[in-house]
Amino acid sequence: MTAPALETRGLCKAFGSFVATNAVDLRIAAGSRHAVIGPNGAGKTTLVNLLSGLFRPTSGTVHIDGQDVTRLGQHERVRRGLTRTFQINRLFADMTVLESVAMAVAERQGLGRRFWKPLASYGAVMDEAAQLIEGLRIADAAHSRTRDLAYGKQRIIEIALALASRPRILLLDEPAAGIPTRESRELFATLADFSADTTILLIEHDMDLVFRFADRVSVLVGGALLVEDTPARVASHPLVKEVYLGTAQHV
Amino acid sequence: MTILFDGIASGMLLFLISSGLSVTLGLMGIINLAHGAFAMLGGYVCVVALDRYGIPFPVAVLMATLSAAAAGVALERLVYRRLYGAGQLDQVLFSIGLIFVSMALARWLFGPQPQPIRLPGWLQGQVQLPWIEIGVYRAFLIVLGLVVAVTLHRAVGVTRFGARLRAAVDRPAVARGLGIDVDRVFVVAFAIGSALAGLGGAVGVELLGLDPSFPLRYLVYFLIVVVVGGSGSFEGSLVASVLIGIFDVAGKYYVPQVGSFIIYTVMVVMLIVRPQGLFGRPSP
Amino acid sequence: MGRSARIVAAAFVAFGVSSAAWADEKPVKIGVIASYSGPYADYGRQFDTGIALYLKEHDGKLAGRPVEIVRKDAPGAAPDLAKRLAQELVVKDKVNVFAGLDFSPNAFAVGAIAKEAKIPAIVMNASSSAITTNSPYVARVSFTVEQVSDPMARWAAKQGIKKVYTVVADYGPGKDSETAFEKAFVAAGGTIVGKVRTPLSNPDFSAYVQRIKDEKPEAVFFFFPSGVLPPAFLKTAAERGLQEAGIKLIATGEATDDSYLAATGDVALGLITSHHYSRVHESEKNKAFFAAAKALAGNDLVPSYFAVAAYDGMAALDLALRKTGGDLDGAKIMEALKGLAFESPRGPIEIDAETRDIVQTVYIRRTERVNGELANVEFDRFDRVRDPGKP
Amino acid sequence: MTGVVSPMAAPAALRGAGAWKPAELLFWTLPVIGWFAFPENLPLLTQIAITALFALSLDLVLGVAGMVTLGHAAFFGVGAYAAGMLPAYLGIGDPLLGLVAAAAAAALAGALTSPLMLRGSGLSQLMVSVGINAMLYEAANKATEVTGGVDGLPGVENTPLFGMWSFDLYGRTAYVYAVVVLLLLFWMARRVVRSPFGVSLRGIRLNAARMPALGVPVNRRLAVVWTLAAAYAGVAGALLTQTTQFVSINVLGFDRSAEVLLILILGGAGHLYGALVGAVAYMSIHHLLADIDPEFWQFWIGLIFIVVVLFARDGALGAAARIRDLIRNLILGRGASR
Repeated sequence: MTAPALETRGLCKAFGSFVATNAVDLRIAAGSRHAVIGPNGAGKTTLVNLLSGLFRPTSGTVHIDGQDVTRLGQHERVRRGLTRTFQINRLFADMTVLESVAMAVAERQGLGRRFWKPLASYGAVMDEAAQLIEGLRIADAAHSRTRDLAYGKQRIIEIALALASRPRILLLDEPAAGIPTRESRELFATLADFSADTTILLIEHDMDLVFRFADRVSVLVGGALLVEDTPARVASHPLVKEVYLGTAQHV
Repeated sequence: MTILFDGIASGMLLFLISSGLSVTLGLMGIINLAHGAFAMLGGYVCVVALDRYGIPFPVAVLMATLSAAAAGVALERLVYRRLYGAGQLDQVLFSIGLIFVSMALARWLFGPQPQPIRLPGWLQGQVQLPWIEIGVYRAFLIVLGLVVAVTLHRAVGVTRFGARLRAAVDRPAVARGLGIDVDRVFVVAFAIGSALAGLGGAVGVELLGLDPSFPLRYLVYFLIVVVVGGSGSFEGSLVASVLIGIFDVAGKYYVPQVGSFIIYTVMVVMLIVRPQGLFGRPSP
Repeated sequence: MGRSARIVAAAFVAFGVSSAAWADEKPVKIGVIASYSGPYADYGRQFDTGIALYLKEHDGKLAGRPVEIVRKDAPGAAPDLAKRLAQELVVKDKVNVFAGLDFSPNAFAVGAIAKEAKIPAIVMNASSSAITTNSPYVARVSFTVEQVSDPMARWAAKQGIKKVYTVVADYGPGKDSETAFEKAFVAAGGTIVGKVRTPLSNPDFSAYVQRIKDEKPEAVFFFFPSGVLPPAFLKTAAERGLQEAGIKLIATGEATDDSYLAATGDVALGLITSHHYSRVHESEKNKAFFAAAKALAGNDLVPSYFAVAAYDGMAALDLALRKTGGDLDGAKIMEALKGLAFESPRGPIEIDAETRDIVQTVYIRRTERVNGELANVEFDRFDRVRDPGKP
Repeated sequence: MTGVVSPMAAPAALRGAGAWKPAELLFWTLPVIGWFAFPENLPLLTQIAITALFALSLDLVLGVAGMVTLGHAAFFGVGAYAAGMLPAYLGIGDPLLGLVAAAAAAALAGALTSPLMLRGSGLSQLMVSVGINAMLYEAANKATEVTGGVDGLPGVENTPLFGMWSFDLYGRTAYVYAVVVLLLLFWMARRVVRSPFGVSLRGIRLNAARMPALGVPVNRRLAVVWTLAAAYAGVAGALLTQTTQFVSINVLGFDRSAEVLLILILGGAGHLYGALVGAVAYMSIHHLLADIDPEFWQFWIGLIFIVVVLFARDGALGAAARIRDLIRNLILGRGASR
């Protein structure tokens, strides 16, 4: 059996006495679309931070394609094909869309240390960036400064930056947070187009989106994995209904 | 023993004079490099009151504190408030500009020479105990420093005002929504910061001297205290001040040839170990 | 660069000095480089006072020529700026003589220009020994740190003091003073029991003073630049009761600089210092000088050794120009300056023919109250002291 | 600017970004004009050019990469001393060799200090830089026998440039030399800033937290630019030593660090030209005021800082950009175009 694209073994993270992630064993098969759901404060974003390398775990390990990457930094995991988006936009306010995407593309192509020729003169970089922007249907904003764009557009750039590094494994931390339902549908449709071969781990609140998009769902409660199964079975799982869906209605 | 005492006293003075900066810079987040200008104002008011008008020392110190607070309020109303949204670099340029202007004004009014201060008799001299020699003024500084620390901790750390201030700084819009008069909170906080500067400046004249270049000469020391202590933390400022005071005095006593290396080395090492400062909140 | 620089040029036209008259009426142009701003701005004012007083007493003329003064601000130790200003004074203002020069680094830098442009530089304060050695176009009318430190050591030894602790500010002049004192004191049979160099920006002397007290020397010799440091040191020394513990305080005259003495206050009382000038120096010439300079300087400035040196610098230039018959050639002026001897408000002084450095009386003074004001009262002297730094 | 960006059109739109704009070319005629218009002020113009190079170096770290430093004189000083010690101790007086040695020494100092600078950010970083600067100053002060201390290092004498032009009293050689070095290093900086590496530095300044998620080793990049900027500062220091034939401890002074920071802010950080404009503006104003009012020029310059911040944020370039936008909008009648 081939190793899962992404795997954690006994992953724990404690902030002082507060345990945010508790012995999580997660296996995400290559090519799957795996959603992690859970109530607020369940430790979903902490999990993404641990997977992407922003946080070091208190104990436990993270593996990409069976290789232990626990000690690797974020940028090194990106080089191994693991990229993430952020729940709260982390963009480059004063750059144009094309510039920031081109920058991300250049980094993936390993050109980030080139210091002599202008970025704009790297044809392959610029073409790829332009294609990506067009594919995400934000071409009209290509030359606008990021800070001047509407929030929905910015959210797409957040994803564009991640896609620019052509990830094999993509961690999406609530990609549709804060944008209207109709737009989020489109967003997910685009995502599906772009990442047919990509392994995706998705954190999402919108259950409709999750059930439509994901093929596996894990439920995280209090930092620990409660259930992992197909969307349909998770939806009907009594425990899940109680802790998650029940709570969600109050949110 | 005496060295330890001197170190603590020296640290307390640092704390007194820097604590105001941990309000304006630490809590309010203004890069207020002109802090020393408020301290200098306090110093001059105190000296003039003592020397020219023979006003008793405690009253003179009070006057110094109040006038620095008044200057703080005036400047906050007129100019500082326009800087809250500005970039930090602009704040640097502005506050350095203010330092230059204040230095020129001080020179114009009082001349470039250092100002003499004559303490009342009850604050002079030394008390000889069997195992320690206590400078009366230094003891006074330690007591005053502790009083200020406790008061500040009570006033800003625990009360509703403190909570409002933090809310107003972190989320001004939200704070307004909650009915907090953000403008007023800022004025009051700035006044507190300036008043503390004035107080520190007034009681510092005896040890630091006072001349128009005061605001620049000690600028680095103020910043060291606030940054090493951790922005916005009085406890941090207090501990940092005392630590630096002790290291500095002990270093000068035991290894005098090293001189001012000590203070910078201590600072750099502390910041390498804890970049967010002793009591600072670690940034994620 | 264009627009801003043009504004600069416009200002020069507006505020600069026009060179109109020729022949015998052609003025002597003197470029004064000194601190006119910043913490040491008083130095510039002191120079101005001395220069203005001399000119006032001589109808604004030196050797019959009118005089033009061009002032340039080089605040504090700023050799790169001083050098540039000197270059400008040569190239643009076409000065005949450099003067002022309060800080040694600036004097070194200007000395190099003086040598290159063959324009005499009259040092009115900078006190580092090697300034006159480095440039043949420099003559000094002020003093050197060694020159005033050395007599203090000899005097202390004469009093039977055997063990001295030295405290100096940790920079060039401080080290020079320490070295000169130690050399002279050891030569006279004394011992240096400890020495310490304190940072220039030093808020707290308590540790150093405590250390001295614990070492129990017979005397402590200290050197700090005039300003905030001497009073801070004296206060701490008083607080710790050094004098009561039987430790004598001796220093160079910077500690009791006439212009800061009032501000230093009673802690200076009884302090023994060595220097070349005191405002209460007993002579008719000094009485007249001080009264006139005080009147000129205004209320907030007490004329000090800076003003005297500036006054003497003008006197030296006057005498030299008389010798050259008004010739402004730099080499000739330098020749004329060598070996000049005349009476200054501080007493007799001369410019050494070999080294172009000053030779003068160094006085030992005690800080006392005179007519209700603190003053340096001279009670002992060393005549014709040369700079011990010179071979 | 609406419509689809075709894969080809996008690069075309940006490809021109590397070309020199007319305004830039115009700017660089200023040194030539300066030569003819102020032949008697060449020493001042030389020091303006040197200060501009120093500010440019600061802009690389602060304006472009967002590293806060108030200790940049450390590297200026290392370069200045390297350029001074070469002739003083080794008898190597060639100015160009001096520049290379200074750049190398300062770069080494930069590389060694970069780990310290990368521990914290913001104020903490600022104070570490102050500490590094202060410790170097103290070290140079303690080693007066080697550095010459405040009185300056004796024996700093350079041979003529290319064996042909010696540094004359009028400062002609010095001026041309400084301006050419400035132009050359500016050209290089301009290229670096537009390169992928330079763009990634801007990315780090704008959002340091995102960059690792794009695969960027942030600290390594910052260490590189810190070292590069140190080398630039070192060359500026070397130019000062060589054009004044003098070096003393004040090259390491805290004042110098603070002044160059003010200059950069005054000019506007992050645009490279801000450093140049700031240096020209500050030094000219300073010179002018110091001549008019040697005693209180500081008051006026302080007032100018305050006014600039209150009425013209982001320095001279920021103000210029706003005026340009205003005029453009007036002429084109587009109102708020963005």
